[in-house]
Amino acid sequence: MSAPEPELARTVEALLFLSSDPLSPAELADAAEAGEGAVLAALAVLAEQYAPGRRGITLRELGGGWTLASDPASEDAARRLFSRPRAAALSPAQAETLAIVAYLQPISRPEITRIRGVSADSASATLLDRSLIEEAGHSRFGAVLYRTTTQFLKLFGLRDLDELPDIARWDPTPEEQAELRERLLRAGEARAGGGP
Amino acid sequence: MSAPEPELARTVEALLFLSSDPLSPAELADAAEAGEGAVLAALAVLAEQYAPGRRGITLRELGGGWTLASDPASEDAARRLFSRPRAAALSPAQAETLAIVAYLQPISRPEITRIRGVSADSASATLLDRSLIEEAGHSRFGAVLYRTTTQFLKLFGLRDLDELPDIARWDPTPEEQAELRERLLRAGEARAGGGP
Amino acid sequence: MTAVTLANLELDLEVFSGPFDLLLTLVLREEVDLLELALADVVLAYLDHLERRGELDLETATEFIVLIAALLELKSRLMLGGEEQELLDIEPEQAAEELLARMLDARRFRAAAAHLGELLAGEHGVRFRAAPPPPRLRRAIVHAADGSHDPDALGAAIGRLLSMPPTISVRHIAVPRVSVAERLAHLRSLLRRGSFSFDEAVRGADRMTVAVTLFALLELYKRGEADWVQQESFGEIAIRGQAREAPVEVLAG
Repeated sequence: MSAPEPELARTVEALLFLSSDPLSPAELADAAEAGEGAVLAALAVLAEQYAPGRRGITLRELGGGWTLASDPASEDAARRLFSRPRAAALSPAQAETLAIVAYLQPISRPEITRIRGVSADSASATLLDRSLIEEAGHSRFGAVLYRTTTQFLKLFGLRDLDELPDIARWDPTPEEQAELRERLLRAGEARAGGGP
Repeated sequence: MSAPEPELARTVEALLFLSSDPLSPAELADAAEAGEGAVLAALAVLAEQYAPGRRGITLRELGGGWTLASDPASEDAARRLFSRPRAAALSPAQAETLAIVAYLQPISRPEITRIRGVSADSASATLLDRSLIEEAGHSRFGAVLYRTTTQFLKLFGLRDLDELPDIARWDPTPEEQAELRERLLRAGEARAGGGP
Repeated sequence: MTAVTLANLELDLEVFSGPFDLLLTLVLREEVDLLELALADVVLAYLDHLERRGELDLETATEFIVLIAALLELKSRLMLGGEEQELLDIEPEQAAEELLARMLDARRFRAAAAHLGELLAGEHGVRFRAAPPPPRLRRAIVHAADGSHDPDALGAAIGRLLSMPPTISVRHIAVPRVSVAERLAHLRSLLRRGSFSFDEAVRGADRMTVAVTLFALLELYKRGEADWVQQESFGEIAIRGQAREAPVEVLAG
């Protein structure tokens, strides 16, 4: 093991902080452009600083990788923090993406993007993360398909998908006969194409 | 301010680590079941431990609360690891629209358009999508109103909106204004009198 | 300097030929009738000018856009005015002040935008943790939030996504669900009771109805049945009855 380099320990600490998954010494070494020996020395320094009971964050080795986690002693406080009612839960981008999945499921991400006219990547990642949507196999072109979850129904107080509100109330052109999916795609493409 | 309690500092650190949004002293106090004075003392201890340059993580007061962030020195390594740039720069149209919303919020899209002299539709759609602005109800004419988000404050390194400089700072001097006025009224005359 | 560049924009239009600055002055002095001037041609001339120069000077372009937008607004006001004096009577100084106010606003926010750009650049390399909370804590969140979301938000989002860009939505006019006649009757019944604000006339109405009501109001104005005052942009529109004999012509739009 090499002698610890304070600079490298800081970089490793930042990478562990930013990553939601455990990182292996090899991954850390690649990213920090350092040798694996030096990375192990840096991890040893950090393990000392983050020894259990010293801080509110602990450094743990999990399945061949290293990760930062909150100290279990703070769990009650964390539970209180997260269980407070949250206002303004969905951003407009998230609400739109969720509405598209809810009404058209199963639907692929490229289709969501075509309807919204802008990328839905970050919105769908958040929705997946919050267990409001989930993957539902692949389209015949290989794209991942999404559908809503039981969790979604619970959050929106719905017994099943048939209870989704009738969109006629918000439909700018209710006389239009075409299928909803086709209409949304057409409108999305018109928006993306821009006017004259 | 109360004397620091090491236990509370650990809890506060854990909460800051777990939350993706900045947390106010009041929110921290509620979750930790501690007094706000004690929380402020704990934050002061943490601010010392996380002083810039000491670790790979820094403690920042941003967006109406406190949050942990990576030290910019680790940016190169972070970019190699996550292969995703932190945040794309803003186009001039987006920056202008964002500035108008930041200073005049809540403000409707027609008003933004009026100030910019060109449509703000695509710029505001991108800003919404990047969660830099959000909807804030409707004007009496039914136009959607916009305001900036906590995400905006976070990304731009602002504690609150009061940190934005007074807009009058960029006003032209009275002489420059007089000159502009003169130009608007007299340009033709000067032209007619002064050769080609 | 921007002034020189815009001043050098030579125009050759039906009602005017000469530099842009001169046109602006003449319009402000009412020596060229804004109503006779095809602003689209001015824009085209500017685009040609840009093409010839082979480069886009953003400063000048922004200034031009702001000025042309101000001219457009003045012009549309003139067209709506119809009757000779009241609305037409914009003093050249007042018009210049309006243009100046616009230019100052544009400059302020351009500078503020540059400042925001610097702030963002100054935060380069600062990243935040975006990891979801551990699953056992996530369950606590879920439990607290059951039934907390309104399904109507989803329907409303679909409604927004179904709306076509304005150019295509001309179809709405072809299949009107609200008729001008109906809104005329509505406005007349309100007028019989005295003066009222436009807000009151369209309270709770959808966007289409608001638009048709505005058409109806223009029609009433044209027939001399109603008059209105709006103190400031986006301010309240106060409408009152007007006893007049001769109907006034409204310029075709």
